[in-house]
Amino acid sequence: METLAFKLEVFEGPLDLLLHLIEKNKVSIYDIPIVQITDQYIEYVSAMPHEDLDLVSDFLVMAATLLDIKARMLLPAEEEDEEEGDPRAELVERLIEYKKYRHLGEELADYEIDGIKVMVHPEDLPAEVKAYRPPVDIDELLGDVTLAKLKSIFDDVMKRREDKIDHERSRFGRIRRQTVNIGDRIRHVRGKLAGGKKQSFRDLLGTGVTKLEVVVTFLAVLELIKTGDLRLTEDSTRDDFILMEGEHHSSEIISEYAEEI
Amino acid sequence: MKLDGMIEGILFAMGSSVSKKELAEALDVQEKEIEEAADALEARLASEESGITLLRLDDRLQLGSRKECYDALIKLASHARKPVLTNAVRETLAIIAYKQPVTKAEIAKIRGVNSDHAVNRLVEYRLVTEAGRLEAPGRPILFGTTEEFLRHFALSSTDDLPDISAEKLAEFTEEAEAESTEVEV
Amino acid sequence: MKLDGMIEGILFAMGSSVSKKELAEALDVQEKEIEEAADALEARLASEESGITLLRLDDRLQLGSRKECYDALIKLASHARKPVLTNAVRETLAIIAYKQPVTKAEIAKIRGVNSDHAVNRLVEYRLVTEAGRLEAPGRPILFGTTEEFLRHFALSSTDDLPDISAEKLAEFTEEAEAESTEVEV
Repeated sequence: METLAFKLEVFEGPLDLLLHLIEKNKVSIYDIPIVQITDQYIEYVSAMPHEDLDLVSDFLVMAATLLDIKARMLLPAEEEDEEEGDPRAELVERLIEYKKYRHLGEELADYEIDGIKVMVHPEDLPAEVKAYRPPVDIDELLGDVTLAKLKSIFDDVMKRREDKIDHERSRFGRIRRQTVNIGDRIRHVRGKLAGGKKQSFRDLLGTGVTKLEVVVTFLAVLELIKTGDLRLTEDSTRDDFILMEGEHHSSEIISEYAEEI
Repeated sequence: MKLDGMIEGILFAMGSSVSKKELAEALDVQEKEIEEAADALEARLASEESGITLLRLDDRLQLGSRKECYDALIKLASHARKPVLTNAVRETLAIIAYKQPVTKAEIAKIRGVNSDHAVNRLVEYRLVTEAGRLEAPGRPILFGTTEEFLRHFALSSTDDLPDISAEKLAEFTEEAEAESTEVEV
Repeated sequence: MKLDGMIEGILFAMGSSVSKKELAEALDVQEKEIEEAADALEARLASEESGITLLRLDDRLQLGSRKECYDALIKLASHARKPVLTNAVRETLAIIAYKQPVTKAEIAKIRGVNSDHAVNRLVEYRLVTEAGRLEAPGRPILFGTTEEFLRHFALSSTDDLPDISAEKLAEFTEEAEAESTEVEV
């Protein structure tokens, strides 16, 4: 069928298709024969492969717009919304705006032909420049770090450490060697995420007091990812991961991990 | 060695672009002198048909090979060729270049289609980058072009982008009207 | 463009050395012509005081920057490598100042994270130095502050560091205990 011959062409979007139809029918962009163009547009869209739903929906939105314009144009002109003018006006404006950028994109293609042929040079610093380290000016480096500041930094670090110490246990005097149980850590991680809460991966590992605890917490996270209980996304701004409940989160602890390691 | 030679040697060793300000500090001269020496260097490279050319990227300078060397170069090197953009991506880039800073929503409105994919491609190619946030609900990201954009399209500044003159615009619409009168029904 | 310009552009973009044979093939000329063009290029670069020079390495050619540019390059490089005091480094310095002599392991225990990198930075900045070995398995290195550290803070001895009062420490402990009972599960 001749009218559908263009359906195999790839259009960048509904505006691109509309411009194509306007050019093909040799009609003015300012006086679009809306019935004719709408029919052709809808014919095209209905023949479109429907795999890419996002793309199809953008084409359907335009179809609705065209049908709306068509309906308004069929109404008697002397109705109360006369001051609105031509129902096609906004569409015409959009088409011209789009056509402008489509044209500029094509213009850029010519520049691109030259630009991509220019090659730059890899860094080639002489060895002595590469090996050079500027002498450190301690006064400049320390800048606003006064003695008082240094003290408050120390206080802060020690306070943070104090906060971590488990005073309940330390009352027993000698602290027994801790056994770390992956089941407990899984429960701990789950608790952190319960109810759709989000958790920073760094902060989570930071809750471990001993190295063993950190390692086992890490293993617990891996296990939960494997079972689909946990999902993680990257937080590139903070060089971190964000953990949250996965789709298959269950409240049961995997029994094989209930044993100690 | 004269200043233009020094600039040439420094740009060669650095490989990347260097700002005129940094060059002025490293060479202990005024930025105005760097500007003059850059002109001299550009003229010298052109006059003696050097295979190297001076690129100006806003207020930064960089050396590049001349495009005439390209064919011989790709025979020698399996150079990672710069990506050639598809129409959709280039169209999106044109909108960003001329309207920057601009949000994904504005781009989608002009193109009539969701353009997230095209914008993401451009960010990946480092032709486009985040340029702040719009002070509006949701604080959407604004996008603008990069130095790589200038290099990719052999431009010195976004001011050198091809004009959309009033005439050109009129041409568009006339074209459409002319077509319509021809086939008046 | 003449052959010497083509060679210049190719060597520039390649960065590495390229054999005359490869150049001859890429440019579709005889090796002898490459040889002559290389001579011409070398003479031209020398006569016009270019900051770039042609290096001959057996039968290979390469471009390099001239030695006269090194001082300016070092200025540029030292600007780029200006050290900054990160939080990790500050904290580590505070710990070493108050707890010296102290091992890397102890610092890591106090900060809760491996602090080797921060300690190494401080040694590099000469704010911290080795201060003997701990008489313990593995004889780990002890670190302490340097004379430069004292000089910067105008201290005659580390004994003059502002006191961490006993009250303050007790306060911390109470606070921490209160918090720990609150979060009892």
